[in-house]
Amino acid sequence: MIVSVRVQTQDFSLDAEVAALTAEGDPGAVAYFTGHVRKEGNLSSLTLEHYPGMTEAEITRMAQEAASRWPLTGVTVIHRVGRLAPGDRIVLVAVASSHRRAAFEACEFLMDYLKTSAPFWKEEARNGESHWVAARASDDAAMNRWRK
Amino acid sequence: MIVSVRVQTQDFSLDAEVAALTAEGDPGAVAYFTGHVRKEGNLSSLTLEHYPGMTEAEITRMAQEAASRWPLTGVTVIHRVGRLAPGDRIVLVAVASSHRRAAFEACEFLMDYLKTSAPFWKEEARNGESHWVAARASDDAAMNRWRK
Amino acid sequence: MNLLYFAWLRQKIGKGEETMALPDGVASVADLIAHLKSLGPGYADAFAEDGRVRVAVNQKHSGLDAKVAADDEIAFFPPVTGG
Amino acid sequence: MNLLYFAWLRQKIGKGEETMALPDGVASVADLIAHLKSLGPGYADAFAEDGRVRVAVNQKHSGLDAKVAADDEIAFFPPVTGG
Repeated sequence: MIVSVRVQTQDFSLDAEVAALTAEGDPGAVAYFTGHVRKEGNLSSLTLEHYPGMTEAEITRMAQEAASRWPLTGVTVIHRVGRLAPGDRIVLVAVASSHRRAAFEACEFLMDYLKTSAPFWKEEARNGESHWVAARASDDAAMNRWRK
Repeated sequence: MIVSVRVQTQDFSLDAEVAALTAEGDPGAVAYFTGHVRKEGNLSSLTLEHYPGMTEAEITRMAQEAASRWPLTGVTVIHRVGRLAPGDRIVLVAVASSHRRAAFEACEFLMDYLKTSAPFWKEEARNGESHWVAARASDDAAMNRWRK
Repeated sequence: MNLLYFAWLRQKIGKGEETMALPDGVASVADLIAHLKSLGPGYADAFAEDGRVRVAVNQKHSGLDAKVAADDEIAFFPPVTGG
Repeated sequence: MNLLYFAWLRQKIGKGEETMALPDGVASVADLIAHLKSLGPGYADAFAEDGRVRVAVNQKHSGLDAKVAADDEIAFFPPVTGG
């Protein structure tokens, strides 16, 4: 199985990532998710911090857990860090499988996992002031759906 | 809401489609699906036929139904027709929302709908012989999950 | 009425489209299929198993009991396999 | 031991990383937090609400009762907000 996990400051190309993800195996189905910085109101920027080493290891472990639950041919996770502007893409999760339901479920599982377990922290700048984004109970609830 | 529905012979750019899809509204979440021609064994090509007029109208109706069920800011559906080679992309469904769960569910709903209701037919060429692909009961079962 | 045939129905009948006056005694899709079956072996083969044929009247999925009229567009096709 | 602080813990404590000998009497994460709180107002503020702080021992999510040893990497951070 292809597993590609990257934490990076630069943006990514969906077309290039999908070409790489589907190069091996015979996936008929690819499900993706991208998260984008909100453009609402007074948000001027979002800065993302992570725990180098642990973050990549956690996401790779998540990808392997997904592959143990669903029949997957590949997983790509790219998470950006550093300063992002409204509208910028923050994260990509792409999952390839021979079954579309498996691709969708594994993609959603990985997003819920990223939101609740991967060590990233968001700091928002609004009107010249910065504050750390609080974790949301709804994300924990989403993750709890997947507990065995 | 942005609704873009196209039936076309040429391939598409995911990055360009997502840029267009997220240009309006403030979607924090975009869920996508692409279907790919299998590369397995002796499949030499796949030819897709559709019902011009009805196909576009059906998909647009599906997109509006999705928007009535989930809070969406945009839907893009591109379905290719004509002769495709193994590994080629067949279909793109992309759904933008402010809520990731809504984006995932609406994307999966639209794929199930496309598989069971949009007038497309696939003909496979193998070893110099062509045959029409049969509809699958599992696709009908997937669609039945969404009936109210 | 304008009749359209797709996929293997088109191949069995040998054409994708034809225009036809509303035949006498035809009021529903089921009546129309019975009439078409009488037009030749290609038609008879295409409609041999009614359960495998789907129909759209004026571009809307319809059932065998749907009414048909002289100016309708009526399409016959196998269960769909897109996506 | 190597200690790491992220997000607002880093800001309150005023540094992102420090090396420290295993303090006397410290055997668990809870012991370590109690010790750190005694090191100054920045630490006391960072750990004022234990429930808001998460910990990883050697890059694995851990609880307050996890054991700590002299050569561990121990990270403190708020609930995560990526994705």
